[in-house]
Amino acid sequence: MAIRVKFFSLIREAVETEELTLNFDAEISTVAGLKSFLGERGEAWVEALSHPNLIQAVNQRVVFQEEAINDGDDVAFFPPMTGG
Amino acid sequence: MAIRVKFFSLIREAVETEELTLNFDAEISTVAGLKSFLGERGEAWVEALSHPNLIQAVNQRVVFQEEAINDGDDVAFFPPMTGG
Amino acid sequence: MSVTITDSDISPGDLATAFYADNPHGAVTTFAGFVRDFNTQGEVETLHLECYVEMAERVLSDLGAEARQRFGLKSWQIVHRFGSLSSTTPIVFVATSADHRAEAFSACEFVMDTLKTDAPFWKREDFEGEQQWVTVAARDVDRRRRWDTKDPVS
Amino acid sequence: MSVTITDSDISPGDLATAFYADNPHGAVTTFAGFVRDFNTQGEVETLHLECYVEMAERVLSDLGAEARQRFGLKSWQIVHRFGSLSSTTPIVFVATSADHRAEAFSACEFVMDTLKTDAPFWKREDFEGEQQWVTVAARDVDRRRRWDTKDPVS
Repeated sequence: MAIRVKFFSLIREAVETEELTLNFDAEISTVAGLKSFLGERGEAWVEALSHPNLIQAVNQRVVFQEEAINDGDDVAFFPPMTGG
Repeated sequence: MAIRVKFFSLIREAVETEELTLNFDAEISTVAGLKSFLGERGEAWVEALSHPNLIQAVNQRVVFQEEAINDGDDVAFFPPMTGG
Repeated sequence: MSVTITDSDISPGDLATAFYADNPHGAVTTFAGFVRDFNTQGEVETLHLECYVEMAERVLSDLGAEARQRFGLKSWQIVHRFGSLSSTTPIVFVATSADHRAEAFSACEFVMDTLKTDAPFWKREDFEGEQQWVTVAARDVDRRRRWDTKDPVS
Repeated sequence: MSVTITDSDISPGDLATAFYADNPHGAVTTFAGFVRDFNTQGEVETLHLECYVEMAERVLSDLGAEARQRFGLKSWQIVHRFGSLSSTTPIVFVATSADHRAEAFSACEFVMDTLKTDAPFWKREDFEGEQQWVTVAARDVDRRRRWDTKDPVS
């Protein structure tokens, strides 16, 4: 399956990546699984994705990390929002 | 002494008067005294000026009827305000 | 920091545009009120607003100054129509600016709530051939009263 | 009923003028936020606003719809800038209209309080050669939280 992963603000800077398109077999089924998978890229990724205030969204909605991921989903990681 | 007296809304309609300029000796010293004095003009005046929700202003400030009146003052009588 | 009382048409859009240009502070709140085409009894054809102009100028100037002090405003403006108005005509425009939105919002609401019961305007509605003076709504009295005790910003 | 997310300049005056023309309801409240030229540490030269555009559109559309339902709005509009902004540049414009002012005021403040913590924008301040991401203010979290329990109009 294929998913898009986006990173914003502090998290984007920490992993030096704005966006990834990932293709993989279905062994990753949740956001938590995706975080572990991305952590294999190095210490900076592990640290950024274990940030205590990390927020994750699937298809533009904030979710818990137990949320399921399906083919075609947009996943995003970012720190607390500061709009307005 | 001379004072100007204004009437608005329901009170203006009841006494059929928008504004008066009164010249009199200093026997009228308070708003309450002025109301009694105006009441001599007839029953409509007595009724209007004893309206339970009547508001009185001296020099554009809402006052109790015990407020003193002085030469040159503007006095006004009106019902509760409905601005905005 | 200005008050305008007028029997000419007012344009809330132009007023807001000018206020923003002069006061691009962190937080700017505006309120605009327009004549509704109904009341509790049905359709309203015309709203007649009587005004004691000299007193309205004094009351609204004092109110703006009080709002500025109480909420730490950087600027404020109050504009109020009187005369005969048809439905959808603008009646009132209030703008407040501050460093933060809590103060701008509270001050604007404070001005509107106070103006409703303390500024010398009297509304008369004309409908179906009848004329009727508007009485003070209980909710307006309640909203005015809460500012006597309420925390400045909440 | 519309949301606009843009990296082009916005004009709160033009937006207010158009909103008033389309929605001359009894009560119209607007909020406009401009870049301040200071933060807690001193002078700010540039504010950079990063945005997750697709999510911002979804969150703000849902927020407007929620405000409409919760406060019985007749109409609403939310416009939000992103990109690099110098001081006094408009960032955000929110307008709400209702029959009565309590609903218009509360809805506008609800939208602003929610948008601050729930819309995917991230502010970075540039000053004295340094760049610093803005952290969420405790008061913004508190203001957001009160809407979870507060009476719709108070």
